[in-house]
Amino acid sequence: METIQLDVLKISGAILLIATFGVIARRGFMDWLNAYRLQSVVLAVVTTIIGYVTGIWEIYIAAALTLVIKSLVIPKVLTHVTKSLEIESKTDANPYLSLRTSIIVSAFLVAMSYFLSQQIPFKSDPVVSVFLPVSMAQFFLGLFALVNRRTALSQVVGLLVIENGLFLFTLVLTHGVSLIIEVGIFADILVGIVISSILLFRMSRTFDSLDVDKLENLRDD
Amino acid sequence: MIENLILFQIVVSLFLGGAILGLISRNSRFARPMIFIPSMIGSIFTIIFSVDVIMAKPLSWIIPNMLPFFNLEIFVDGISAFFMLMIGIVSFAVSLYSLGYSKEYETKKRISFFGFLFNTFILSMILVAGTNNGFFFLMFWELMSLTSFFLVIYDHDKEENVKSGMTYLVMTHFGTAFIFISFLLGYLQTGSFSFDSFRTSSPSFPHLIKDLIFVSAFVGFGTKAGIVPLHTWLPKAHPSAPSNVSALMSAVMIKMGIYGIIRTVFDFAGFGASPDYSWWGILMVIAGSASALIGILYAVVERDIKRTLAFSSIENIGIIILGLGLSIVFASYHLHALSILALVASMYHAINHAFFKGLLFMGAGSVVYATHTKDIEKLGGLVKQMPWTSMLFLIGAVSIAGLPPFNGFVSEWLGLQAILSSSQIPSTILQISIAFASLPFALTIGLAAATFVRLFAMTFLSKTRSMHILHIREVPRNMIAGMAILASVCILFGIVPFLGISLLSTAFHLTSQPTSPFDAITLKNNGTTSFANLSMPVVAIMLSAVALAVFGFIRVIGGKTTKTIYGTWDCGFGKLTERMEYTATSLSQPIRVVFKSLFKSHNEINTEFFVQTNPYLVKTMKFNSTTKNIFEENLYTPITSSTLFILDKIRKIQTGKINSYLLYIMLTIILLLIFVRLSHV
Amino acid sequence: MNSLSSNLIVVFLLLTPLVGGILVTFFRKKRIIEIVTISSASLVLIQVFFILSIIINEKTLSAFGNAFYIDSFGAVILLPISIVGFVSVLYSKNYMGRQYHIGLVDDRHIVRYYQGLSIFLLSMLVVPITNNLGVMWVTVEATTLISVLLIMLYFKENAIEAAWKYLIIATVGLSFALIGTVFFYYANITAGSSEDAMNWTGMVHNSKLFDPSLVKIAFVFILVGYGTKAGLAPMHTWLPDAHSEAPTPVSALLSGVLLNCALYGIIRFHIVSSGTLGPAFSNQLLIILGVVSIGIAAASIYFQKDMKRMLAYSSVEHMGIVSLGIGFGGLFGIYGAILQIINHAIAKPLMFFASGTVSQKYETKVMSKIKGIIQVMPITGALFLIGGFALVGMPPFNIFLSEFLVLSSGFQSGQFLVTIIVISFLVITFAVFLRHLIKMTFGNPVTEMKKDDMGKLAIVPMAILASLVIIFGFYIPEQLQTLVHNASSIINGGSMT
Amino acid sequence: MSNSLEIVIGVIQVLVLMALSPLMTGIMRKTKARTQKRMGASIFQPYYDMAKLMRKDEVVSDQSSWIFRCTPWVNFVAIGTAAFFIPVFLSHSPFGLVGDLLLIVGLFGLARFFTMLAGLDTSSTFGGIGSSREMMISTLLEPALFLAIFVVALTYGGTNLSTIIETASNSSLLPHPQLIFAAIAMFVIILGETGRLPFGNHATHLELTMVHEAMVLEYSGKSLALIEWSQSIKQIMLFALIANIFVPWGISSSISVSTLGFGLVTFIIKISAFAVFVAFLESSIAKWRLFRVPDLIAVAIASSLVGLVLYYL
Repeated sequence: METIQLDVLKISGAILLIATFGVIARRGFMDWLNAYRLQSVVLAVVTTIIGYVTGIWEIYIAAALTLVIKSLVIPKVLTHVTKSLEIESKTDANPYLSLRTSIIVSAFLVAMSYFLSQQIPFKSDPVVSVFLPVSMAQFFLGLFALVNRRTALSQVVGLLVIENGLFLFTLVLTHGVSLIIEVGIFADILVGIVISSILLFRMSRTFDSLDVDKLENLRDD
Repeated sequence: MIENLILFQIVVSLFLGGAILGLISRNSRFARPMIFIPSMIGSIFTIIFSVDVIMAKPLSWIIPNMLPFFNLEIFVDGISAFFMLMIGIVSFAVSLYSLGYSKEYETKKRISFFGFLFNTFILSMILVAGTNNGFFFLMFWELMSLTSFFLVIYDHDKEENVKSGMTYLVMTHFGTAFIFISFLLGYLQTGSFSFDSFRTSSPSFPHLIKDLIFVSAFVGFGTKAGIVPLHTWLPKAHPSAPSNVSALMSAVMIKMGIYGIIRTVFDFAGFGASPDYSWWGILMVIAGSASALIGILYAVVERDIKRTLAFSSIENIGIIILGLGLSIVFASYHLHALSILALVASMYHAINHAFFKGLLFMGAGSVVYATHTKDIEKLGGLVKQMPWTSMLFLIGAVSIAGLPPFNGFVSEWLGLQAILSSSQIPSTILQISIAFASLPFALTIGLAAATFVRLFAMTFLSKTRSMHILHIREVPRNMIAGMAILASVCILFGIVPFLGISLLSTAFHLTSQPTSPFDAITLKNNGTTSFANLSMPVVAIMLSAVALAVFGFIRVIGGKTTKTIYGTWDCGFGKLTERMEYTATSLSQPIRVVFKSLFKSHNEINTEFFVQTNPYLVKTMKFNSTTKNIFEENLYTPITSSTLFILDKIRKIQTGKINSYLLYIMLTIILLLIFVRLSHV
Repeated sequence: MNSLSSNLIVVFLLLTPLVGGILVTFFRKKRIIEIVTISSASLVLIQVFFILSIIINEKTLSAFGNAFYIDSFGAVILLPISIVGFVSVLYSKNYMGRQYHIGLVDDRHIVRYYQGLSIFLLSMLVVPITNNLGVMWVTVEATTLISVLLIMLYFKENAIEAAWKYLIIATVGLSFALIGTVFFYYANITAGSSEDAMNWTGMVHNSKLFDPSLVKIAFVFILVGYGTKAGLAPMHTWLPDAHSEAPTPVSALLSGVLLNCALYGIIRFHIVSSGTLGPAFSNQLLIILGVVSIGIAAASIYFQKDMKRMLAYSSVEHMGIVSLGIGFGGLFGIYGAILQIINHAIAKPLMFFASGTVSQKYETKVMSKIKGIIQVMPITGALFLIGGFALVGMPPFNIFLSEFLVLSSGFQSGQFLVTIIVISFLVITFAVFLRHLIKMTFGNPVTEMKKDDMGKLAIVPMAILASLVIIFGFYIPEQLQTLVHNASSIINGGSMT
Repeated sequence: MSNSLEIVIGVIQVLVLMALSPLMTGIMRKTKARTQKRMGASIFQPYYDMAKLMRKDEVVSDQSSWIFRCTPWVNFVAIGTAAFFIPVFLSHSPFGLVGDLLLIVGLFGLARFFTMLAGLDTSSTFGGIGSSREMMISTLLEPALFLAIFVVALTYGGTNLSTIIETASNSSLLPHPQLIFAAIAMFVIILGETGRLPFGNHATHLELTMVHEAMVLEYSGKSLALIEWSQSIKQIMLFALIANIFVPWGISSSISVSTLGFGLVTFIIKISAFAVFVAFLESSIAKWRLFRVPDLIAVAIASSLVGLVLYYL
């Protein structure tokens, strides 16, 4: 393929990565959600690009789904949930690592995911070679967010970021051939979000806080 | 061949039947006969079966396809049959005894389950002796432990019983792990768990493997046998169990450990007659003499009648192991005759111990049955109320003290001769060290006598030390009958050693066979002169002859005189009360002082004065003397506490923080990825 | 077996619990609901036995083209699902009934509970019979979600906490599994496979052509992913919480069956990766995780205060043993591992049921407050002991055989040090586990209680399981032997010595 | 033919021992009296005492049981039977085929066992003291005795006494240095077994010094006579043992009147000399504290161990 496409791919990949970093860097739930929404939009765009590049029509569907579900439905649901539980601790109490450190760590993670994807034979498929590391990075960053953050809400968002990474990953490697599975994953995630929002609701009822530090009754020491 | 297969099946089915009958008896009035009659008949058939095997042919029987990979192989040769005979005789006596003894469980409504366990326990021991496959051996072995565990904690309303049962279970499982390892090593060499393959190919094992197999088996079976320092479960479990059970356990079950050791050494570990293997024997000699001495030293200061017996079991096991070790040493130096002598000594002591220890535990059981106390400080004077029990107990005590003309003497005589013969080992260092090993052995014999004088005297003689046992009665007839059987066997094996020795030499296929009951056990020097002789029948005759003679003589000289019954000489002080008698503790006090380093005995005296300033008018004086078990303190406690410390550190990872949990996952994946990158598999 | 009938078999198998779940939603009467669910569960049991008989005769059964594919290994997993499913439903009647009577749950909960149970059963049934690994992943994820719902059935604080941890950790873990799956798929594609690239059969078929380095990475992801769900340490952290806080029948299902499903996933991929790299690679990883699991379980059991938590840790231990057995490999190892899966699936629910009854009787799960079970509830106490001794691998109960096989294979494969370590761990586990057990079973109850075994329906399921535990101790039917043997030959890559 | 003759002689030997035993006691008492500047009773006094006791009525403690009553008989029977195995003036005896040194030890043990029981049976505190002390001393003596026997048996090729004595009488004392140590050990043991000073003191009845006397304190009449007699038989047996093993001169190895007569005479001389020696020793030392006794026994053990090592090296 000609170089413009490749550059476009690269650039979009970079933007996506930046968006992800944005999610990591932001504080406070609402900022998070916006960052996530932004990321999802970028993701949708990327998906369409990939669809264009590979010329497989299912991918457009996937892109559409992404746009609808992730950048509209899920944020709606979450905002609704947070609205309904009138508690002030929507801004994240300070995470375990300071912003500086967490940025450094996430840089390491990105490096790792690039290193990891080095070991995989691509058969010179530009889509894979560009987006595999990006998706892995997204994945690990989401995981890191989960490890690092203290409130349940932010963990949900971390989960969502992970899911984005997964989505991209599957898309890139499978070229959307197995749409059933894509759909299945979507469905799972949706249900997961619903359940977690129910849980959030209950949690705020019983513990009147969404601090996961409150969830330490079950331990062994 | 066929007929002894049928016999074996009869045995198994009888005990199974007893177990099931026990369960369905539902504590009814007929529960006891329903339980113990089958076990008695089963025991009789066991005796018949084992004798048949010893005299005629070994039995081998295979049931395939019950489980994948493993067939249930039964193989009963002379050695197994010898131990089965032991089981049969003892369990017959004990079952008879239990008919009366277990009445109290009937009242407690627990008899039916007891019967189930009792029968299963005996059956499992028989099967352990008869199994020929590693897997099933372990299965029956553990079944034996499990049933005996439940029997030990049978009075589970008492907290300490459950505790000691727990100790027993854990220790024996620890032992089983070692046995398992030794089987695994054999499996590694042969690719099969069948004992036949072990037998056939064990001589070609590499030497290191042989040593490993031996050591792990020795530790494993030694735990069951109660070799110091793996003995700690024994003095806990035996007192907790009902006395008929402790009789079975102490008389027979711990012998299964001996059986395992014999099997391993002579069958699986590929023992070869070369000095390379002599260290096995040395190890056993050391372990044996240590067990003997330490066991009896704890026995002599013990207050609990059953725990005393338990400690003395440790002692006797030590003696048995010592004999085995000697026989191995001799064999490794090609001294065939001597190794036979040592083996006979050890096995003879094994079967003797089965008899008199069973007898003694049943006697102790009768005492507990009558008085409901195990503390000899509270007993005494029972000889008047329980003449039969005391008589039989005395026979047991004299036999276990190794005094002629009872069976204990014969086996210890043989043992001592075996030690003396160590002078023929062509290695000075071994000669001297074994000679030194005789020192603890002799000391043990002395202490054993002391222990049982003390036990018998404190339990049965002089004034009773507590009022509540004044009005007790002799135990029921069938209990006495049960004890009488074993007592008579003790005397028989003492006066006619020919029985035991010829039995042994047929069972173990030993070359030298005694021919007639009356010719003496003779050990010859390499020259013609006789090294030592013993002919117990003649000794018995001489004893009775002398008795008659002296009786007649005294009568002739002294003529008729009268006996006056009068109070004991009290220095004109007044009535002697039971509080002035010598107590068990004070009786053994000199020994406690001599060996104080072992007991860590700690005395405290607190005195009250009438006038605090005046130290001459003493109102009350309390003396309290305690001895500790140094093994628990210096060996077991540190091990357990350090283990728990480590465990405590490990389990701290369950912090309750979800973040840390997620972090674990993240780290795991990263580490594994690095690991994969680095390792080139 | 022609395709139509096999399709029908699968359809019926999957429809039965689904219909049951739907019916439950319609008539909302407790009585009827219970009957419906029990009957559907028993139907499932019967069908599974039917399928097993087919598998024993003709090895495999595939339906809807190749979408569903049952071989001996799948069947071996199917068996415990159906059995445990049945007994759990049976037990639920009594258990939930009592919760209902003391007012812990109301009708809405009952309905939700039984719906959840049926769907849970359904989703677990799909796992071993589907051929498409993607679908397998989806269903495993689905089990997570449903079981979360079941755990947070009644909103106690601890239940919510457990559910949350379970949800987050399991989802994250499974996302790893998805990555692994996709990697394998990609490997299959790059190996030039055609349309059924996601199918296990396809993967195994051309696993020889896969790219080794890719497969290595992929398997690590699979191991961590499904390992999280299977409760292999150190990803097991959610397990004690979830299993201890769920309603007892659900705990039984989670611990006895769900873990197996996750392990099933790992083993499937293990087969593929052995096809590519030879067994050595995945074996060492499995051994590592196995040993760590056993060790951590041994350490944690001693300090437990909560009965069900202790049982959960013992599940971690047994999963460790299974993965150890697979890792050791060889006939004994794999056979032992599969047998261990079945045996554990029988013994653990027994233990959970017993503990459930006990905790209902004593109104606590705190072990220090429970004493003298054998006096208060003789039958339950006896069953409790049987289960406990089975779990610590005491003969003549079933788990002894499987552990024996696994450890033997350890020596066979030359892993002496590992085996010795594991044996010592097992001894420790034995001691600490039984310590709790004996303390609870014997002694005298703290407060005076009337002697009562909590009703027949509490006893029957336990009795069924206990009899299985004892029988499998010294007799395994021929058919099951052949089945397990075939399954282990599948795992060993077709070749079985 | 000769065999039955031998049996007859064996029986005669036993009778000789039994007859001579009180004499030894008498000789020792006399010697002690003389060393203490007393006249002392005649050396035949023990015979008179015994005859008197036999005719006396008994007083039996009301606490005691059949154990107490049968103990004197058991004592005598055990020790009397043991006497059959001791060569007195004929080196080999047919009874050598029946039992050996270890059997003798065993029979002594039997006697002691019952004596201790009897001491405790009367519920008298003296009995308790006696039994408890006897318990300790005998226990500690056991290994010493066995080691001494060990050395002798190895040197002379057997525990069979006939073998021992024959070999001994054919060899001189000189080539066996280990025997000297064995002899020392044996001597200490004999002091202990017979309850002589410094272990115990026959002369007094103070609870500080009594060991054996304390156990038999309750006995009177026939029983006392039996006990005293069997004690003295035991004593003379031990003397005979040490004399014939370590100083085997003059013991006859063939059955002819002259040699046998010579043997008998030398035997009497030997043991009387030994008795006098022991008596002298006894009157020259004091009773030791009970807990110093183990030191003495340790000396015995040590010396026989040295003997053992000497034998092997």
